[in-house]
This record gives sequence, structure tokens and C-alpha cells, in this order.
Amino acid sequence: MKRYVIIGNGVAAAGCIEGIRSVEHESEITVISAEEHPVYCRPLISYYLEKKTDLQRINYRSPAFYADNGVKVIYGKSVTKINADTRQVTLNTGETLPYDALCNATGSAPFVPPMKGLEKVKKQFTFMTLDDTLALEQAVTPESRVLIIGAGLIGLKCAEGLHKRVAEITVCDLAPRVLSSILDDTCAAMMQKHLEANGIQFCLGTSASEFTGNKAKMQDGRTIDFDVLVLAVGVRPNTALIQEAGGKVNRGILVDAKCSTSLPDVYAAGDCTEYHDVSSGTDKIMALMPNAYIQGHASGVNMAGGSESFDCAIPMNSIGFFGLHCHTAGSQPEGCQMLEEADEEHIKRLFVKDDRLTGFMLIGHTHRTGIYTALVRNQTPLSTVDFERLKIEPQIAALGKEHRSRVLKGVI
Amino acid sequence: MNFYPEFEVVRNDSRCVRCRVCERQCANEVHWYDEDGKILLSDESKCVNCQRCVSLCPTRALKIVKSDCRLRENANYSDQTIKEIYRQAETGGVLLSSMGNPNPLPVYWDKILINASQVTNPPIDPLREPMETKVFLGKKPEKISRNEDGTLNTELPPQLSLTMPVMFSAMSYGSISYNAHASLARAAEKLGIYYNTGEGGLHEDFYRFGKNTIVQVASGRFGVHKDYLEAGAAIEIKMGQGAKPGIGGHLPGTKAVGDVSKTRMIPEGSDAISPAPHHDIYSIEDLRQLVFSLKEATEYRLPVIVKVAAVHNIAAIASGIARSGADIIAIDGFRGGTGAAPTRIRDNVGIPIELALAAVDKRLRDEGIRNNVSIVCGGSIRSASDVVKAIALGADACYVATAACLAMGCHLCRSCHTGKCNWGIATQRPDLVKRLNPEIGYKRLVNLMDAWRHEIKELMGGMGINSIEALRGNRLMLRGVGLTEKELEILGIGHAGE
Amino acid sequence: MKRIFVKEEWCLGCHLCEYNCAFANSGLTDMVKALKDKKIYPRVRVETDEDGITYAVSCRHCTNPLCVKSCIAGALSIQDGVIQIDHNKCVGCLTCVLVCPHGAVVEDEKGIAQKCELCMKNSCGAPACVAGCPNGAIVYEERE
Amino acid sequence: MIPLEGQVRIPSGCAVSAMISKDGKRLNGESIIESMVPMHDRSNGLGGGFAAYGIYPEYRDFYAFHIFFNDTQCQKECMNLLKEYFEIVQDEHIKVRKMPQITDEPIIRRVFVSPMQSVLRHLQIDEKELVVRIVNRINAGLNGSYVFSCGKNMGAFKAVGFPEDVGRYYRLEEYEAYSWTAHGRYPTNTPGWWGGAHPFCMLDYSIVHNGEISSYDANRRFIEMYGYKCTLQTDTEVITYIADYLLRRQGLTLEETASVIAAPFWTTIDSKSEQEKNTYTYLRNMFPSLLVTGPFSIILGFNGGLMALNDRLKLRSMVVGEQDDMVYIASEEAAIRVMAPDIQKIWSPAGGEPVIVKVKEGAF
Repeated sequence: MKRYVIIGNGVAAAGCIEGIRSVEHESEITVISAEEHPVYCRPLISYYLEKKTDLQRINYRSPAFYADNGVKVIYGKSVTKINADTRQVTLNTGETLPYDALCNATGSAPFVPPMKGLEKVKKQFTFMTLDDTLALEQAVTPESRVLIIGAGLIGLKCAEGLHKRVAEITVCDLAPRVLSSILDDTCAAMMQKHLEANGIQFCLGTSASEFTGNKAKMQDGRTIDFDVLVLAVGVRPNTALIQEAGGKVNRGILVDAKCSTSLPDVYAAGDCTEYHDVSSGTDKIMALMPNAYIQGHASGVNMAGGSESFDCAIPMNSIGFFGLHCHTAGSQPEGCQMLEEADEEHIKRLFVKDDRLTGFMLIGHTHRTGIYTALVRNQTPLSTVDFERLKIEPQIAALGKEHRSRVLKGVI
Repeated sequence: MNFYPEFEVVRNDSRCVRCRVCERQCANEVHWYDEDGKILLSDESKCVNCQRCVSLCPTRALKIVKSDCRLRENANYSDQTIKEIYRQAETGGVLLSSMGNPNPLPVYWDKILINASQVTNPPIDPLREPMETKVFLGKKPEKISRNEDGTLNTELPPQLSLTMPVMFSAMSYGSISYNAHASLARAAEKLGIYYNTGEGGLHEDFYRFGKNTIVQVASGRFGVHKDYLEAGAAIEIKMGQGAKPGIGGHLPGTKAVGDVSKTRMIPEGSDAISPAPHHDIYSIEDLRQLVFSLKEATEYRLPVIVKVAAVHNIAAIASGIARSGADIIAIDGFRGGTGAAPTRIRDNVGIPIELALAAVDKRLRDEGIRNNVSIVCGGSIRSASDVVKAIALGADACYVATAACLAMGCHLCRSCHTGKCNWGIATQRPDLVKRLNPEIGYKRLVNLMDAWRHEIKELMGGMGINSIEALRGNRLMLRGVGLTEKELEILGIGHAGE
Repeated sequence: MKRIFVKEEWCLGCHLCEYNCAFANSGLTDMVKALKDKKIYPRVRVETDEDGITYAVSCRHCTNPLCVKSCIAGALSIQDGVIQIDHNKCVGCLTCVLVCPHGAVVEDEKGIAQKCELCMKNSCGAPACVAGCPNGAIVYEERE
Repeated sequence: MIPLEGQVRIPSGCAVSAMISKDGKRLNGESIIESMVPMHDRSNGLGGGFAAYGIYPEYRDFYAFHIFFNDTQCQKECMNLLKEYFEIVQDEHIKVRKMPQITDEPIIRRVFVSPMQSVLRHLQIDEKELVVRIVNRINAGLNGSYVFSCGKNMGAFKAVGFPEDVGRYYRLEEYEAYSWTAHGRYPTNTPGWWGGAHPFCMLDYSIVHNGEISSYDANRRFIEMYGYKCTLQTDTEVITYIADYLLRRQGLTLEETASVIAAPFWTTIDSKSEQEKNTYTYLRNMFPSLLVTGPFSIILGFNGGLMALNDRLKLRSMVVGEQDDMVYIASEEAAIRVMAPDIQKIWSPAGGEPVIVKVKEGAF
């Protein structure tokens, strides 16, 4: 019997629970959830606003999930300290919990840069949690003018979510383009155009220098009137617990393929971690859902004495606005070659280096892109596939008869 | 001269979902999709009414109908006759046809009815009682002999053992596809019967079905060598074919490709022409020599079948064969199928199998030599009742080919000679051959024969007969309807009501 | 468990599997009504290789499925070995499309994800592509 | 016009009965006649008959021809033919008892003959073959003459009428035989003809048969290849010829003959030992056309014994009883109980399983 403790209650935690239970069913698992909700996937909050999901459907797992898996959830409390020597965690209530294996799945938190007069803005929100969302929902009316600071994934998804609920949305960002973390100028321009066509206004390449009441004064001199302010500038990994306990932390918590931290029997998974990107060959924070679950699962398996590695992580994103989807994956390393195919409504950019597909950006054409993703993830030598055909469209046909035979005639 | 096409493609556009399966599946390229109009169009002049498109259309949006555009009505000069004259006037060539004679000549099977037991003896229920259909084919000695200890000497001349009195008759590899042969071979093995290689040799892949294979030796001797002769369970000397008595065969060079040419041992792309006669058989005594040459070559292990077309003096011919050393006579009636034959010959030469069979069986009995040979009859055996009637007339077993082709998907469009069989049977085009999956083809053949066997048993049971031997030559079980005295006399049966 | 396997040597490239799939999952009882004048969104796709060989590709029901692990809505799950999608939960983020290495999860006409569920949830009860294949090129069977 | 016997095939139901002493004890015909009485309803008065073995000990070396003649002209013609091939040893009336139940009687003669050796030498055949040929010739060729019995030391007695009446008519109580068979006929579409009554005989083989075989024409057309002429178109006739062909011409044993006529099913054969399997397979393969199907129970009588056989599905009743040296066989147990009221051992043989009874060597 082991005592498993999981800090956090997001999908990494769910993955961790399922990972543990794929190995054993005896030991107790305790989850410490700061939020008062059972596990949900944070990206769903914009879909909540958009009414594509609701408070029932938003749950990541069934209502019986914790009971079925023998998990005790401590809601509304947070961990203030990990003592790696004594192997216990301390909660904000002062109580301590011993552990034999610990998973730090603390995720990330919004980062709000200091802005003059911000504290005086009454209706200001971050957009990370369900509670943020419920509060924002209360605040907006059909007449609201919304100003969103940050044209990244979170800001834009928030814009899409609010679109039908409010009168006007303006998104501003210091960066000169939207989705600057995943798209290049050309792709970003196409997405921006599409967003604008759907009524989202942009104010890019500048930031708010001062708020006066419901007026934002921009650095370039413009002023924007708003009723509701959403701050979506960025996020930061929650690394403090590990760092304070003496674990190695860079920008995120450093973990290996087994999701181990540098502390004994302490694992970390999800948005709080920094790990190896095979597409670029560098360590980085890849705060995205599939990786969070996979890391959580791997950490769970390893905590329970099994063995599971996540050694093919790559950054990737599937994001869409108003019906236009954008798929990106991998990276664009120095010296890579870009192969492009584009028209008015679609862009396909494939990045190739050293006989490998290192990454891609696709807008519009997202049919079967998983085949490209697999090439990036598996670092498949392009000389072994029919890349000319693949460039035209992703297809099993181009991966060779041997691969096809394995996939279509066997159990995968 | 241009004709209005024989068939019309009727497409119910309100049902067409543009899946384009018709376009993809027509080897004759009748259908095509017009991207501009987003509509499927057809060139009906190419249609042979094989029904592939009709069969595959998932919404039943298609039908093929006979065109009602006719030449002026003429009972003497039919449309067909006139069009054939036009075609010949244009090409100067012999007209070619495929499959069996389609003309409305008498089908005696349909004028013969089968008996059933009432009151004086009981019908037998095949679901409750054993009902035997096993048949041996081969020569039976005049007399038994005993070993020194008085026990029976149970050795017999080579025999074929069939679980039911039906075999798949000769269709050469070349005239039909690899997959068709694979289907037939597997089905024969599964059923415990035999299939026949035809005159094109035996593909190396099918040697493993040898114990269910009859290897044929025809006038062209294509693919005949020692291993081939020894590979099968019996050897058939093909003297003639019901669909084209008196002429040889012609496999067009377009079908003699790849493994076909290799199996036939002829150069790729060359026409395979088998001569009208066997040039070493100009008389019955020559046949005897060939029979014994083949027996000698295979150490008397295998029965030898002599296959002849049903022609006017078939009884005398059969009598000769029965005395030639042959073990089995196969008689092929004039309605039998072919992969290609001159139309005039197919439609005008030979006699019906029913009359030929009755005449041969009677003659051999009259001469007391019926036991010298088994009789296999073919040439349009279409159903279990045809089989039962044939056995009652005196056949030991039947050969079926057209029915087997139908089981494999053939729709009797009679275009085998074009080599573009849309059902993957009478073609060598790889994309078309692929359409016959032997896994399916063999199961359908097995199903068909299983069904026939059940029906044969039902019919036998009705007659109060529980073993097929007791049906053979049991002509009392048959009555004719609407037949002349002469026809009844030849068939050796009474008229219904007698 | 039984899975769909492809015998490409018998695939005729007729594409009927795609139409049968689209029809089977239309919820309608008449194919004409279901498919007439509509773009079809089948869950099985016929591919053609460089030699002109065709074959149908549909979900392989992987034992370690990336799509299930990647689903942000928890809409994808494995039930008795069958990877199923809860269309009611799917929000259409298409992450599953981005991760499926076989290209077997695709967007449907409503913009959410769909995939082969072996016709377990429609009235067919067994894969319609298999039942409708005219040449036995798709089979539904148990394999190791 | 109603067709005559031989012009049409006649299916008929019947009663059979037999008794035999294994010790060769000779018993008069009283018992066998009585045995047919309880089975009266199995006949319809259109034929009855008996065969008796061991009745002519004093003429044991001569063939006893029992012959019907329509008139004296026929008789003269037939006797002339016989004289060409045989020495006539004795030519007499068969004594009958006039009775109202039996009418339309033909001339009934008994002729003991001996084949002429010169004829046998000339034709290069044995005497049995000569008898068969000449009998076939008379029966098929001479209108108005019909040899209905032609074995040695045995004889058939038959007529149109109920069997018990026929027995009385022929005064069978005056004959003593170690083996008796009897038959009552129920033909369905004939006026009845004396020659068509059973038993049917060839040489010393006699057949009484109850049933309607479905293999008739297959059997007939085969057997006719070997010189037999099935003029009566009855089952009994063809079965007799089959028995003659297999036993005499092919030299099969009774058991082997039974395995041809009522061959074991293939499934049964498959369960046998290798040697039996070979034998049964051989016999079915060799004589497929002599398999008899459809319902039958037959009793084949011959000098020195008899064999009873049912079709392989046992579609007709037949029971066997045994007491001391006597064996009884009949369509119904009631018939046996008439012949042996105290009998204990009675059983019903399985379909296709021959019951062969032989009189002790030297006792007949």
C-alpha cells in the first residue's frame, strides 16, 4: 500500500489517477484541488461561454470517476509546502499529508504585468479557470464592450466565446500579430483577417499604458472604451512548491521522460513542467492538453512502480475560431526549409530540415493532419516515405506498403 | 452502319447520389461523370448489359433495358439477323459469341417431370433419414474375383469418388481468370468433387488441389507435360465441346498474358489456337492409342475421360469410346457454354444433351457395355432438377460450368470473348480479375452445390429413393409433357398420365 | 475483440464503403434521402497508392490511442476495446484530428469530430462498410 | 381397357410368410396356409402363392417346371420348344381342388426335365444357364405359356385369389417341405394374372416380397443387360433376377448379396474396420445399380435355406421367430403365432440386416 498524493485537479491529475490505476487498485490516492470543481479541461471554458458545453458536459470524466478510482479529493485547499525529506505536504490549513509518491500537477497561473490604473478597473477578469469564466459570464451583458489584453490562444478563445454575448470586442497585444506563440506573420494575418471578418477588433503592436475608469489609453495614443476588461497576457508555470522544496526548476519544473523531478518520488506533469521537445531538440514548456494528460498518465504509472515514458513530446496546437481551424505542430529550427501552399482561405506550411518534417502550420486544411504530426513526432526520415504525395495531402498511401500493411492488417 | 444501341441505360437521377460506382466499375466505359453538370452520363453503345453497374449501384438508380428501337417487324429477318448481316458486311469476319446457345430451341429438361411417392410407398424425409449422393465414376469389371482365402478382391480400376453427382466442367485458365480457377479449385476441394482445368494447363499454384482436379488434354496440347498429367485425379481427352462441335479453340493473344502464357507454354501475346481435330486422332483406334498412352504415362493410376460434343451419331461414337479403354465418357450438349465460338457454329451445330444422353445410355445398355464406362453429361445443367433428370435418364454425374460461372457472379452478358468481363471471370485484366475474390467465389460455389445437394435429396426423398445409385437410369421416375412419340421414345420415358 | 481489417488485394476502389458508412451513420432509412445532393462525411476513406492499389482506411481502434488521451472534452473513450466518441461532449477542437497518426478521425459536417465506431451506435450493429463491400476487401474479425 | 400384367408396372402391397426347419424336417403345407389367414387384409384377392422346398425328393435331379398354359395350342407349342433342349422325364397335371373362390384357371402342368448334354456342349453353357435362357424365352416370347417355377426339388404354387384359398386350391396339405414361403398380394392397378402372383422363381430361387421399390427401373435396366427380361414389370421379378445374377452369375455369398441389395449407408461403412470398409465400398462401387431402395421385405428361398431381408430403412414390417430347429418369418407377428403358438423368441431384424437360415448340411 502506497500513499499517493496529487497536487492539482486538472487533466494531468486525471491522467495520473488513470496511470496509477492501470498498475494497481489497492492504494489510496489523494487529490488536493484548489478549485471547487471536479476535473475539467481548462480550454473548455471558452466553449462554455460559446454554449458548446455546459456545467454538466464540461466535466472531463463521469461523476463516478473519483469513487470508481478510489480517489479522495480535498476541494478548496491548496498545498503550501512540500517537504521532500519527510515526504509530506502541508496544506494552507496547516494540516499535513504524508506521501510515498507525489505528483505535482499544479498547472500554470495567469501573468498580469503591472499597468497603471489597472487596480481601479472594476470589471476586470483573468480567463484561466471555470470560476473566472462564471464571474465573467455574470459581468457581461449584450451591450458590453469588452477589451481583451492579449491576442494569444487564451485571449482569442475568450473573444470567440464572448462573441455572441456582447456588443463589441477589442483585442490588443503588444505583439504585432495574433497567436504570436504559434503562428508566423502570414498565418497570423490570415487568422486575424478571419477574426476581423467575424467582428473582432484588434489593436496590435501596442499595449495599454494607463486605465482611467472604463477607458484604456494605449501606448500609441489611441484610447479604447470598454465595459469589461479581460487580462490574458500570458501564463506562468506554478513551480514554487518544487523550487522551494529544492527541486530543479528552470522556467518550468524540469522533468525527464518518466516525469520525475529532481526530488525523490516527486513527479510533475502538465503545464507546470519543462521538458524535451523532440522536434527542436530543446527543453521547453509545452503547456498543452495532450501532453498534460500523457505526462500525468506516465507519472502515475511510474509512481505505482510501473514504467512508462513520454519521450516523443512535441508542441502542437489545434485551435479554431469561427469555423476556421488552425493546426500547428513541432518547430521551425534554424535553417529549416519551408514548403508552402496557399490560397485565399488556406495555408499549408511544412518545415523540413535534415530529411525530417520538423513542424507545420496549417490553416483551413486540417483533414488528417495527424499523419503529419506522426511524422514530426516520430522524426520519420522523409526519404523513407513518398513526401511528394504527402505534401499534397496527408495519406497512409505515402508511408509505404510495409507501414500500411502493419496498420491495416494488424492490431495497433 | 450505325445502329441504335441494343441496350439503354436508364438512370433515375432522383435516386443517383453521385457515388460514381457505375463509372468506376464499368470496364466498357459506359458511364462517365460530368464535372460541369455534376451529373453522370452514359454512352450506351458500349453497354453489354452485364449488370455490374446495376448490381453495385447502392441506391438502385440504374437499370439497363433492351432498347425498343427496332427495325421494321419481320418474322423471318429478325433484328438480330439483319444486324449480323450488317456487321459482316462491314467487317467480312466470322461472328463470335460467348456462353451457351441463347436461341429458343427446345429444352427437354423443362418438358420432363419427376415422380413422387404417394400411398403405395413412402416418400423419405431427407432431414430425418440418410440420403446418399455419393457417386463413383469409372469402369466396373465384368465379374468379381476372389483372393486365395475366399475374400473378395476389392481392387478396382481407377475411380473418381464424388460426394454428389456434379462436377465443374472444363474452363481453361486463360478463358477464365486465375481467381475463377482458384474459386473452382477450392470449392471442388471443399465439396469433395472435381473441377476441370480445361485446355490451358494448370497454374503451379493449383497443383495442391490435384486430388480434386481433372486435367484436360485437348488438341492444342497447351500446358500438357508429365507433371501436369500426374497432378490431377483424372485425365480428360477433349475431343469436342458442345458449344462448338467440330472446331478447335481460339484464345486471343490479349488473354495469353503473364502466367496464362507460361501455364500454356506458349509465347506471351500469341493467339492460342487449338486445331479442330487432334492430329493424332483421325479415327477411333487412334483414340484408343491416346487413351492408353495417357494411362501408360500415369501408370494406370488415373481414369481417362473422353469428352465429346453431342452430335447426330453420338450413340455410336459413345459405343466406340466405351470400347476404347476410356473409363468415363463426357457428353457435352449443344447448349453448353464457351468463352468464344463462331456464332453460326454455336447456334446451329450439335444436338440437345437430353436426347444424346438418353441415346447413349440406351445404346451402351443394349450392347451390354454400360459398365465399361461412366457417363457424365453437360451442356446446360441449370439446376438440381436438371441433375436429377439427367441421372434418371442414365448419367452417372453432370458437368456444370455456366451455373458455376453464375455463382461466381457472371450475369450471362455473353461477352467473354471481349476479355473485359466486369465480374472478373472471363478476363485477364488484373483490375478486373481482382473483382472476383476467391474467398467469396468459392463460398458461393460451395453454397450453390450445397443447395443443389439439398434439392437433389428432397427430390430423391420424394421418389422414395435414398441413394443416388437407385436413381441412375431409373427412367420410370420421369414423364414427358408435350413431347412427340418420337421424342419420348428416344428419351425412353412415358408421357405424363401413362 | 473484433476489428476492421483491410484486404487491399481485393479492394476495387469502388468507394461504396464510404457511401455505406455515410448512410449507416445518417440515422435515415433511405440512402437517397440520406445522401442525395449532399457532401458525404464518411468515417472510412479509400486511398490509392502510387501503384493504383486502393484500400479503405478507418479507425484502427488502437490499444494505446493518442486521440483519447488528447481529447480536451473527455468525449473520446475506450469502451470494450472500441474507441467511441460522445458527440454530445465534443466541442469540435479537432485535437484528435491533429494527433491521429492514421488520419482516421475527421471533422463531420457539423464541425465536430467523428470516427468509425464499428457501427455499434447505429442501427447496423455491425460495420456497414464490411457488409456492403462487394468484394470482401474489408473484414470484421478477431486477430492477434 | 385395363392393361394386363406385364403391360404396365404394378406396385403392390403384400403379406409374406415363411417357415423352415434347420434340421431338414419336412412339414406339410397346413401351417403355412393358416399363417396367411390373420394377414388376410394385407391381400386383396388378386394373387396368392407359395414356394415349397424338398417336395420332390424322388425327382431331385430334375428341373421341375410348373407351367401355366392358356390353352392346349400354347401347351403344344411350348412342349415342342422344351423338347428341343430337354429330355422330358415326366409331364403331369398339378392336382387342384375345385373351389368357387378360384376361377379362370389356366392349364397347370408340372414337367420334370433334364437338359440335353449335346445342347449344353453345343451352346457352351452350363445347365442352369440353359434353364434360365429357355425359361426367359418362353416367358418373354411364347404368348400363352408361362413357366412359374423351374428349380430342382422345389416348386411354386400360385393363383389369383386370397393366399389361404390358393393353398387349399393346390392341396398343399398334401406336400411336405422343409421350407415354405407364402405370399398374399395387394396389387393396386391390375386385374390380376396367375403368372403375376408371387412367389416369383428362377431356378431354385424364389422370392416373396412385400413392398414397392423405388429403384425399380434402375435395377431393371441394369439387369436386362445380362439377358434377363423383366416381362412382368414387378419388383419381385427384378429382385429374383438380381439374386440370380449376384448369387449364381457373380458368385457372391448371401451376405455379400444382401450388402449389394440393401447396402449399408456410407456413414455406417465409414465406422467399420478397414477390411469391411473395403468390402462394402467395393460392392457398392461395383454394383451400384443393384441397390434396391424403397420399402421392401423379401424372403428369398433357395435349395437348403432362405434369406429374409428388409430395405435399409426398414420401411416394411418383418418379424422373425425361432423355436427349436424352426425359424419363422412373416410380415406380422400374428402369422408366426399361428404357426408356433408357444413361440418365445421373436424379434424384428434391422433394416438391411439379412436373416439367413440354412438347413443342416446333408439334411435336404
